[in-house]
Amino acid sequence: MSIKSYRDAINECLHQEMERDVNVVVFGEDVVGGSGTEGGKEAIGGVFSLTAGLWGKYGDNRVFDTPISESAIVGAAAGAALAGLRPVVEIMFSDFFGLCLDQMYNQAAKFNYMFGGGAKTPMVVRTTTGAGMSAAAQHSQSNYNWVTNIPGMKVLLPSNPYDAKGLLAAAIRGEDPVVFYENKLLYGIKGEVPDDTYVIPLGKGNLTRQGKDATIVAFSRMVHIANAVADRLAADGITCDVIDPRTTSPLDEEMILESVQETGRLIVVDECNPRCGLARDIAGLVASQAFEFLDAPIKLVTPPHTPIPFAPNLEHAYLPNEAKVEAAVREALGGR
Amino acid sequence: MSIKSYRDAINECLHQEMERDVNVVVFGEDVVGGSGTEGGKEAIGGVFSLTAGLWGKYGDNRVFDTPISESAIVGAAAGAALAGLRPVVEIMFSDFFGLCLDQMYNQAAKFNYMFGGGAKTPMVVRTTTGAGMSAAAQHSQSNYNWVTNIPGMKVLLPSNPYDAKGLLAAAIRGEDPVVFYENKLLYGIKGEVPDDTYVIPLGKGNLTRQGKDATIVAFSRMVHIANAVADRLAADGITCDVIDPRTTSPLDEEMILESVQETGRLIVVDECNPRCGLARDIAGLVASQAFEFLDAPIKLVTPPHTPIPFAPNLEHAYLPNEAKVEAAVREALGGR
Amino acid sequence: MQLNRDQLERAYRQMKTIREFEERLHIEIGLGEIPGFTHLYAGQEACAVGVCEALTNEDYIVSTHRGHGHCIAKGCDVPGMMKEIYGKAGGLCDGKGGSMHIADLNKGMLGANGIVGGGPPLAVGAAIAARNAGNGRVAVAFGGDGSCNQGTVFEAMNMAVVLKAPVIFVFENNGYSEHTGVSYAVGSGDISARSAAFGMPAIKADGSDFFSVYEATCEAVERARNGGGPSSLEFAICRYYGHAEGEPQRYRGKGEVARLRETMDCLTHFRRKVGEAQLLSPERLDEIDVEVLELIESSVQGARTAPLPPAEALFTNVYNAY
Amino acid sequence: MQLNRDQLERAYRQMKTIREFEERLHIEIGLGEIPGFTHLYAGQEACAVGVCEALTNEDYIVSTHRGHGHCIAKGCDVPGMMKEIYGKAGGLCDGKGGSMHIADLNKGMLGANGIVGGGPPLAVGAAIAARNAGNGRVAVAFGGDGSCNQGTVFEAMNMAVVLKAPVIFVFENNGYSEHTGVSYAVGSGDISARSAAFGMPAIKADGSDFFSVYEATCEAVERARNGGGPSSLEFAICRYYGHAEGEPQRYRGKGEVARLRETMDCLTHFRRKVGEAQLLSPERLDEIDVEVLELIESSVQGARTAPLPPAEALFTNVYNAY
Ligand SMILES: Cc1ncc(C[n+]2csc(CCOP(=O)(O)OP(=O)(O)O)c2C)c(N)n1
Ligand SMILES: Cc1ncc(C[n+]2csc(CCOP(=O)(O)OP(=O)(O)O)c2C)c(N)n1
Ligand SMILES: [Mg+2]
Ligand SMILES: [Mg+2]
Repeated sequence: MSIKSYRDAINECLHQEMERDVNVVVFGEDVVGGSGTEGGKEAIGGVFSLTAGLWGKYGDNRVFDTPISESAIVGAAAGAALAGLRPVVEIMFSDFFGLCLDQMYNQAAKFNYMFGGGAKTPMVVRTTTGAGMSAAAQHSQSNYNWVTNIPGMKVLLPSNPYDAKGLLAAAIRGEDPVVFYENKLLYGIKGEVPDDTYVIPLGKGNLTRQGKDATIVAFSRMVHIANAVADRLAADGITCDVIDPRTTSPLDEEMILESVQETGRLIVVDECNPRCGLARDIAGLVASQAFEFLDAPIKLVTPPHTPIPFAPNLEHAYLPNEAKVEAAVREALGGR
Repeated sequence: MSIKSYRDAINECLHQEMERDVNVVVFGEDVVGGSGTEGGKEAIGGVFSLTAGLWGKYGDNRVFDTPISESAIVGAAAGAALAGLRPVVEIMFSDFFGLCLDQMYNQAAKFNYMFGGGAKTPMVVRTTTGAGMSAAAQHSQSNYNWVTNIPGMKVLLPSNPYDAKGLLAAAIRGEDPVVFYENKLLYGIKGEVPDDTYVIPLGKGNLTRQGKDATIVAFSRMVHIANAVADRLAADGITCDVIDPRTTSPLDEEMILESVQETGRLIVVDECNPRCGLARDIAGLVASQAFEFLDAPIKLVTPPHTPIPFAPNLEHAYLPNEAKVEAAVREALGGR
Repeated sequence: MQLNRDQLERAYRQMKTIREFEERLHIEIGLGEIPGFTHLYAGQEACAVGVCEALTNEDYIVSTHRGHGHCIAKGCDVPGMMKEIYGKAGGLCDGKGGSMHIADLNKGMLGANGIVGGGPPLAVGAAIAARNAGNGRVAVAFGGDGSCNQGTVFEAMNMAVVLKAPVIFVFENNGYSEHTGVSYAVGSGDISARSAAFGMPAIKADGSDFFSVYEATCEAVERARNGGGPSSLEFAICRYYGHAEGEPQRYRGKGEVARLRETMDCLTHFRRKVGEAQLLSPERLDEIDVEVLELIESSVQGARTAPLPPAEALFTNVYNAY
Repeated sequence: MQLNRDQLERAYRQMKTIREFEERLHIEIGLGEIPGFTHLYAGQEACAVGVCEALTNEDYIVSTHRGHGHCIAKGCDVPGMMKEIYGKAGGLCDGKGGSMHIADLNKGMLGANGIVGGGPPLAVGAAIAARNAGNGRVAVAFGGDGSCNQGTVFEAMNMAVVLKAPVIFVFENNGYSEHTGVSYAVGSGDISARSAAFGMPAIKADGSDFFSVYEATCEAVERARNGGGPSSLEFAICRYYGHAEGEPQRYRGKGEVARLRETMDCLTHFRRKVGEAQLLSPERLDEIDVEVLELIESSVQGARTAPLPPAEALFTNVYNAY
């Protein structure tokens, strides 16, 4: 056990899984970096450095750069998975999914069903998500709701280094296609991470705070906001369950429903745009399956129905933050 | 006023709008049909015959076939719209959006925002939606939830010939990008449609049945199921509001919330897969904004979280139907 | 690349099986027996069979919406295919895929595909797996003339070149993508030249001649197996039926199909060639014809009488593990 | 195609403005003044300016993530650009777009684009609008060597040929897509040959020479205006800074950038050429240099002191009408 960053936890996981299983391969744009240059390969080691060192250890066949061809990257992953590999590919920003979603939506996610079983498609699409870096409208989006909607896809949203390593390992060792959303703003955060490999089962949420007055469900970076608010409210004598579902598909419905049964109040904090996003998804789940336990309107904290503005002050206003979440919790508690 | 099919209402609208405004152009795969063949152009007139007769009247520059290049089709529409045209393009099946969503998501929908205003992108992507034809997993899907999620896109789901014509006209005359989802199973249904042009404002729902015991919100073909159930229940003395929102973005939230305030019960019927689909979206809306009026758990009738099977008996089991909706309404009413 | 008697018989049997399978489906669809959209392969048999005869059972193919021929040529079970297309239990995909998604992973048949251009990226991936395993397998991506305008196909070709992946891109140029002519939709009109511009050898051949197809494919397969990377093959062929069943084909020339059947038929060509070269006797071929017809008949009967998929099949196979 | 004195001065002024704009941004970014991701165009000026000098104000361009140069060359307001990149009120996009989405529709500049390959389909559409209006306008799609592997770009090229749309595809080949070399990522290595295979004329020229760029573009523009359809232009050029600011460029050769600045600089070339031909005096060019530096300085001061966008700007411009 030692303190590692979210970035390093992911990188370590990739190293260990490649070491463990020769069928694990990594490819994508600039995951090696320097291919075809004078500086030479691994001159850079991945745009966000998540894949650093892999090529040096595992070589050309198992770690390689691709042209800028998102459809072919995801499609090649799906085909390679059908043929026995366990590809872990990188789509630099999930904002680019509009170019390559078909290979997840109509291909990888459906093989097993369309073919009547027997099709294993163990592939992981690693990608980045989230606003807060002034990366503007096309490099900041949260679209895990789309992929969550697709039967057959598993969707992972690690919020901390420990989860990042354990969820990624589970994804790589599973038999289903997975999208693994890395929050760009979390790359630098640190936490305890075992040096050995371990697996976090998919579909098991994490109760990061325990309380009795309200349930806060939060995803990815929003978990940190929710935790901070819960801690602050605790000082005021208001205690909350904070649930980090960790995976949106499969979803730990049980943990959410059980918590709401205890607290009677639900606040969902999510970075997707509001319509058909995760906040309303969770609200719909609870309003249909635990309605009788609810004591107050469900509160949803999301960005507004707008693209993501560039100017930092506007982006700040766009994003959920502690003040907004705290206000929502207090409102759910009738203004306490 | 005369009786027209949904198909003919759309075709008539296209003819009238092209007549009205020289900037309206129509293109897509096989929208003329027969380009580059011995049989000659318009030998066919659109795969589902929606564009029949347009080329003959408006000629090569305004009505043309394209190669199989969904990204370029939608992108060309967006670029043409920025440059003054009003393109109405066809993507044969919305199942293909995974190939071309980028041009809606990152381009057309965001121009006006990213450019700080002044960008008009009047374009309509006509496409088909819906299961029930044994068209299997890749030609039957409902993904309007994805597009509803995108700020800047308007999303239209006509459920009858009258709405089809009026909504399409509104889309063509507006200044924003629109996706117009035609339900394949509705092409043949008939209804009263004025011969003259008219516009249905976007964001205004249609109360297709009036009642006091429950509110049923249903989309596209599901509206017919909801109406049939409402009629049947009325014979038993149970009356329902049935709301056809007609457009999912903008959404007539007011109509839904007001109805629930009266009835206290909500059933949503939708053909999207359940996670992050429209059913949970509407449920989330109501559970957060009209919670205090709800007298019972919200009931959601959707397909299961599976791809769409080919075999007709399985596809039938997959789809919402009258029996499932009736059961949901009765459950919402506590078993009445 | 010399074909022995067994191979020739197999090739003929497969071509004939495809033909009769499709001719029979044409009738069954007319009778309303088959649900959904069906795209018939009749007329193009020499292409599927010529290509697959150059492959082993272990090699991979990815197919298109027009996939029955590729399936049969790759050795898929014919009665199982028929059940699948009827949407019945015991079908190749338990009735859950249907004509557009028919597949048999055990035969290296990675699926028909309802998405034009969906397959080629998959083939690149399968080829990478083969390259890494060093098992000498190759992956064939079938596609039509229309598919060659889809961005995914270009991406796949470029990526295959970059990665020196053992992929063979086969373009079956039947002159039409749905109701649009190839001369309209393909800028430059030359599919092979487009492939070549990505940096791979590109060959054109007569797709109605089994032997030309086979030879061109052997060359590409050998190159791929030897680490020489991808190739592109373009075969000129003819489609006998409409794009999908039920489509009136008004875009075709007067008498075009009759003329093609008369002059370009791959089965007729094959019979003439093996007859002239005295490789197979007409009597033997006639025997095969009879056997094929029996197989088709029994497959149809089997499909008709097969039970529907069980209700719980709706919920299975979504994930391998949840 | 003879350039008069005014044109030459404008060309030099624009190239110099781009250069100084980017050199200054490099410094400002280092100081932490600029939010977000910024891709500098320094080194490639002759390409943007050579192309845009062949266009009118009414013609369209679509740009890339590396869009400042294209903006300036198309005549966008420099202080407004600077404010935009600083994320300030009064920016070209009111601070809502930033470097990657900078645009000015009134100048026919349809936007920088954060999506590699996002622009070319838009250019095809703008060209169709021009074709239909019969206004003789053309649309230029700028792209890099890396973008030429994106499926959307191939689709756009094919569609432009099919529709005979007046589009010019400009590939600025600076040898790198992010940290990957062109020789690795582009199968065949020959971007122009790939364009040509779609059935359009494709020309290569030295992108560091304003005059070569201008001439090649004039030819393509003339063809497009006269109904001759699309063309492809590939310009070899050099990027002086990292892919995005803050990136250490370890993939570049030792001393590569210094050598390029020394030997391939477009401003130096231009000065030498117009000097040798006695078209513009060094003194006049020096005057322009001073004016440009003043403009950049005042633009930076203007951007620094400009107010933030008002809070309500978050909610505006999502739709034209709801
Ligand atoms: C992405 C996508 N676009 C459009 C279609 C509709 N479609 C199915 S087949 C086809 C034509 C394909 O033509 P070609 O590649 O020549 O194959 P052929 O039908 O001639 O075998 C089209 C447009 C589709 N299935 N997928
Ligand atoms: C669809 C997409 N994929 C990847 C990226 C990340 N990215 C931004 S620029 C770039 C390289 C582009 O190279 P090139 O086209 O040569 O342009 P240059 O940067 O050299 O100007 C990449 C991979 C992106 N923005 N969009
Ligand atoms: Mg074809
Ligand atoms: Mg480059």
